[in-house]
Amino acid sequence: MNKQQSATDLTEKIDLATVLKAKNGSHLKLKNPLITASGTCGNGHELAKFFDLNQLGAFTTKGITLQAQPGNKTPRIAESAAGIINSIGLENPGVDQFIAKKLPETAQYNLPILANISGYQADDFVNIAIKLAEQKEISGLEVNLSCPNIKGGGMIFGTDPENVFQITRKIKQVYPGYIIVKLTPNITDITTTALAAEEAGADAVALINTLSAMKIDIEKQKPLLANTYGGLSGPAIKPIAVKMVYQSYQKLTIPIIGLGGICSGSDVIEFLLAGATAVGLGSINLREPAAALRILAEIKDYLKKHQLNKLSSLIGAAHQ
Amino acid sequence: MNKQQSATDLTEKIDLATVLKAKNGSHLKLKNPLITASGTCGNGHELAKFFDLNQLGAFTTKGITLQAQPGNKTPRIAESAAGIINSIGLENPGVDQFIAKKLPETAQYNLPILANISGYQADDFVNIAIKLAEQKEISGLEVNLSCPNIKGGGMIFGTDPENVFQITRKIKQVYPGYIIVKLTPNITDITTTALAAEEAGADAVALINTLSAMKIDIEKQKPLLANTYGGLSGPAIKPIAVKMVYQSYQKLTIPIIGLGGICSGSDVIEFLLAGATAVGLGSINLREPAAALRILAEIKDYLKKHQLNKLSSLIGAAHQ
Amino acid sequence: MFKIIANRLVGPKIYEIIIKADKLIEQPQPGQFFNLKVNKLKSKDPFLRRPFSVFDFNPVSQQLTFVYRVVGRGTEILSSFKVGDSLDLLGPLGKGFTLPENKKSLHLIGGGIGIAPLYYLARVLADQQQLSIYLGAETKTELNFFQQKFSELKCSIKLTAMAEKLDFKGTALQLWLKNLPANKADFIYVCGPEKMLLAVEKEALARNIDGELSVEKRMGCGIGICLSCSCQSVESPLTRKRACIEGPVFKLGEVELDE
Amino acid sequence: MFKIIANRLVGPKIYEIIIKADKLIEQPQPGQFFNLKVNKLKSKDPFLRRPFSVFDFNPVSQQLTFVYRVVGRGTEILSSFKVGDSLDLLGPLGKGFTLPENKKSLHLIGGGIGIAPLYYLARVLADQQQLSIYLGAETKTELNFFQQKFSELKCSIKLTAMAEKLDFKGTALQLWLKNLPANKADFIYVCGPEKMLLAVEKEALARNIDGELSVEKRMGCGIGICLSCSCQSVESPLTRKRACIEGPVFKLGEVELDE
Ligand SMILES: Cc1cc2nc3c(=O)[nH]c(=O)nc-3n(C[C@H](O)[C@H](O)[C@H](O)COP(=O)(O)OP(=O)(O)OC[C@H]3O[C@@H](n4cnc5c(N)ncnc54)[C@H](O)[C@@H]3O)c2cc1C
Ligand SMILES: Cc1cc2nc3c(=O)[nH]c(=O)nc-3n(C[C@H](O)[C@H](O)[C@H](O)COP(=O)(O)OP(=O)(O)OC[C@H]3O[C@@H](n4cnc5c(N)ncnc54)[C@H](O)[C@@H]3O)c2cc1C
Ligand SMILES: Cc1cc2nc3c(=O)[nH]c(=O)nc-3n(C[C@H](O)[C@H](O)[C@H](O)COP(=O)(O)O)c2cc1C
Ligand SMILES: Cc1cc2nc3c(=O)[nH]c(=O)nc-3n(C[C@H](O)[C@H](O)[C@H](O)COP(=O)(O)O)c2cc1C
Ligand code: FES
Ligand code: FES
Repeated sequence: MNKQQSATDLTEKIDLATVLKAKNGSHLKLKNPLITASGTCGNGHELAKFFDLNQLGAFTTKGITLQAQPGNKTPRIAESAAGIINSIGLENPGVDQFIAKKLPETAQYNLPILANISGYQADDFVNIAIKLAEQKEISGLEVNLSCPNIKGGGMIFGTDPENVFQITRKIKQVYPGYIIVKLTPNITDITTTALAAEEAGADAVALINTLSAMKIDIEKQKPLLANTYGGLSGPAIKPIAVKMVYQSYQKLTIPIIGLGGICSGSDVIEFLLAGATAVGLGSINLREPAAALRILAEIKDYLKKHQLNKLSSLIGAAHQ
Repeated sequence: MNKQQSATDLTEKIDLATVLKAKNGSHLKLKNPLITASGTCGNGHELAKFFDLNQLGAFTTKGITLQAQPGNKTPRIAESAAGIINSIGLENPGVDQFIAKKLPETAQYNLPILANISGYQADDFVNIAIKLAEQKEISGLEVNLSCPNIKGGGMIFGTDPENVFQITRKIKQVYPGYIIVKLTPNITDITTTALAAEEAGADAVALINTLSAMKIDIEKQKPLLANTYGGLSGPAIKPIAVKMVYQSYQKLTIPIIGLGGICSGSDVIEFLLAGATAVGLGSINLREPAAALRILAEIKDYLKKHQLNKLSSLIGAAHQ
Repeated sequence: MFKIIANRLVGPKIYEIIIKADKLIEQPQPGQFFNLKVNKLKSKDPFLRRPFSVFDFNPVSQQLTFVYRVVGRGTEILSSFKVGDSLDLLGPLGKGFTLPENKKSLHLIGGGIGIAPLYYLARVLADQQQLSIYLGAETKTELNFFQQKFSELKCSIKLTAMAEKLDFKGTALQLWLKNLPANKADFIYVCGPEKMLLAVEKEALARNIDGELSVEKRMGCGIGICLSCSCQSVESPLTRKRACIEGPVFKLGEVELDE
Repeated sequence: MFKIIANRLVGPKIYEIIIKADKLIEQPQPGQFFNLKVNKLKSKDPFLRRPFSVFDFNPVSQQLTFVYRVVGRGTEILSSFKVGDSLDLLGPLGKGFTLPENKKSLHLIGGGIGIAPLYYLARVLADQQQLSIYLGAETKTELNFFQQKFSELKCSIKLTAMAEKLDFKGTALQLWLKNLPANKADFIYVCGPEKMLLAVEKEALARNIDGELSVEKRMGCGIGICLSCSCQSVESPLTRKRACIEGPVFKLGEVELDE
């Protein structure tokens, strides 16, 4: 395995920085808009074999729960046209082990770390947030109110605006740092939950998590995933994600992290134009571990071609 | 269930027939499960240049409204990964012209015709249904409570179970024939609207219509479709559609017509196993006008390989 | 099946692809198009076919030629197809150009890659009719291949580019208008970007010159089933014409050019 | 980049693909795998890579061989790749087989396409160690290619098929057990379908025979970032091992075989 060389672009004078800044003044500054999406980037060191992780804008951890979770049975992944369906089911060592073992590993990179947290009830989120509030290495929380793979939790929170509001507020009360609420697209109108998060004091929202989906093994004549249902991600869902970002941008005052199927610089530009302030790279990492580097180069090419020297000027530009 | 053999398969002894039969006894018998999906098959004669239309199970018309509609401005179509995004916007000559000009054209084929109807308010549906009730060539109505492309209508009906119930019941009161309610996947829980349709007396439901989506032209920095938003269809959405069919099958007693991204015999089998009694072929017709014939052959191959002589034995089999 | 017997670069991002049919195909009319599947095997991405006008057709050898510019994913894939690969195509589709009975002076006005369908038209007409060809593009190199092909025919040809002076420097429309006083037109055929079509149409109608144009609409199916390519007729907003069935060739002034 | 220098049918739906690297690649250990991109150009379908174990590697010529069976869309596309095409692959990945210091009698037990990784292992071990190879498949024709390859090595080889009698008629496990009394095993290496792994593991552990097996889990990434391939350790449900990092080779009795 050869580690690709990171291209330093001091000479080019293109400003890729982006600031996730909310009305209330809180903000998170990234040197570029690329954030690894939760659950698709391991702990950092796995991807670091392929490229210099410090080239990223920020790193998001795999979902953390209060107690350790074994995750779902395998098969946990299936493929669909231009997409993948996963039902990992939040396998993780629990927040304490995360702090003790995983966090120090990820913290060695010079990157803002966002801790993606999940729970089975509102108190879980609060208890995790309390523990993580003490960790200086963490730049913010990404509250996953959208994982479709755990029963009794996740999905239910994310589809009821009232619930989104309550949980966000509770976390806000115990966590002084930056809070991103990650929302589910499995909903009639995502702006209702996005607005609820904003009203409860979220500093940003992340759109979107996976779409509820399944595949049937026609030879065995039963669901292919051990868990029956899974979440659809990858290029297949991009047009849905772009639409949700575009639509939410018209109603929200807090910034949006856009994700869903991003594979190229053009895809990133599309999300920025729709109104995203930063973006998440998810499934593409599974296919191409060093994708972030290629995507960064493609973004720069676009900016050069369009004679723009600030990436931030693209944000929301498709609305004019 | 059904012992009759489709005319073309006498030698093969494979029974492809399927009966869309509801609890209340009403039923629609098809010689095979392949129905053209509304809006993707023109008037019949366009596809008839490519294959013998009588090989199909049934034919669904393009959406019909009370008055003629010019449809949306162009561009009306964009491409996404393994999918297409359309915003045709129900271009059609209105129900009277449909009856006078289009219906006779389609009626020359020896096929059950399903009239897909749309409206901007509940009364529109009722008025169209009254006019169509007199047309003997029509075997049933497909009530489109899900088109995301018309403002003020379509989508709103389809996302509120109460509305679905009311409209379905009103149509039921004026239309004595077979009524299929076609539902939108842009909803938190499609089983709520599916159950509402069933309770109001629908004879079947069709799942799914397109998912709300968009594409931004990054060169022009604005939405690519003249209408901004469109509906995503094609292979990209198949895992979402299969899941909705599977989930609805567990709650409904009326039959389900499954559609969304079907391209092959295997895809049809997947929908049948999930619980569909028949299926719609949509976007694939755009790519491969004679797809239905290939798909029929693939279905037969599957049945032979699995030593099944009745297609109907597959319906819902993945639930065991 | 159709086998590719040539697929070569003939200009900046411009390719000529020649296909040989192994069974007789219907003879296309100039202005008709084919819908090409741009992926191999069972890949579902890209999903849709791509429409291309006939650049040339030889009924004896059953060779069909398209000239295309690489602009996106589909054309990029097409350009990677190799000699010997087979290609899945549907056609001929749509309504082509009307061939005149006894018009005296025919003008063909083409811009950019829109020149492609005019070559087959010119080849079919060149022996019987008096043809004047006006072609424009951004740069001279884009025109080289076309110039060479058209110059083999019996017709007068004038070229223009935006970036450098050839017979003229400017648009194909400007070139045409400049020559119009000396070279009267009885009927014109126009193909190029929608903006150009609009401008030429306006000038032609103002001068009472009759003619036809070929539109490029985004197409879903190319066979009339999806209504993606619907054009509004100038008569009435409710009279719609599908570019893939009633077009892509329309009379000047027949449909709204709204893009 | 990696160029394909051979891709040929060697059995029923079984292909041998040989790839030449133009820059030095890390020497794979037997049991390690590569993750192959099975589409061309920018097609996003199929999306994921496909994992294949190293069948052979020549560090001097930098030639890497895989042997694969066409079972679905990805392998079908792979089989259509031509000599001269380039291939995008990642690897070597995962943890391979432990090479023994001074074991006396090593048994390699392979079933179906699971035989593939055992060849490279046998080739690396054949000179120093005493090897007995037990291979099973549905039919004899599936084994022909493997038989020919293994027979070039210094080792004893026995074959079985379900459909016809070779050295035996039945499973690879049955064949192995039948020979075990005469031919004691100090260490075994097993690869094949999960059901076979489970059965062999049970018999081996019952006899206190140590060894390793290679699992085939559906993989999302092959590099440890997605947890698709997570196996439950026998010690505790909360101790998870990724087939792509801590595996695909595990000790007998190390992980639950639950499929
Ligand atoms: C009747 C007709 C004849 C044509 N003849 C020619 C020809 O002879 N030579 C040539 O180079 N081009 C021709 N075009 C344009 C050609 O179809 C597009 O350039 C091509 O489809 C672009 O595909 P892409 O995947 O590379 O681009 P992408 O932008 O990736 O394509 C995405 C989608 O948009 C559509 N699309 C993009 N650009 C156009 C366009 N200009 N017109 C129509 N659809 C478009 C594609 O078909 C596809 O569905 C013709 C178009 C039409 C409608
Ligand atoms: C570590 C490892 C080594 C392997 N080595 C070999 C080898 O040397 N030779 C060989 O022929 N096969 C090998 N396999 C299996 C091979 O990866 C699959 O047969 C192949 O991925 C099937 O792809 P497909 O697109 O043709 O099938 P599809 O069924 O269309 O694939 C759909 C998805 O399921 C996955 N999948 C399907 N079957 C399997 C399977 N049996 N194991 C893992 N994933 C699967 C695919 O990777 C893909 O993501 C190995 C698998 C693993 C995990
Ligand atoms: C294998 C896998 C694991 C994931 N795990 C998580 C998770 O733990 N927490 C979370 O919020 N999202 C998780 N996601 C969702 C992604 O972060 C992302 O929102 C989604 O995949 C859409 O982006 P993409 O299309 O770029 O992958 C996971 C996605 C995948 C594919
Ligand atoms: C171009 C186009 C036009 C459509 N028009 C209609 C319509 O008029 N009425 C309707 O109920 N559905 C309409 N649909 C939705 C399809 O009938 C179908 O539900 C959807 O496309 C999903 O199936 P598919 O993925 O196989 O295309 C249209 C879809 C497309 C692609
Ligand atoms: S492209 Fe489908 S109707 Fe013309
Ligand atoms: S396949 Fe992704 S972690 Fe192993």
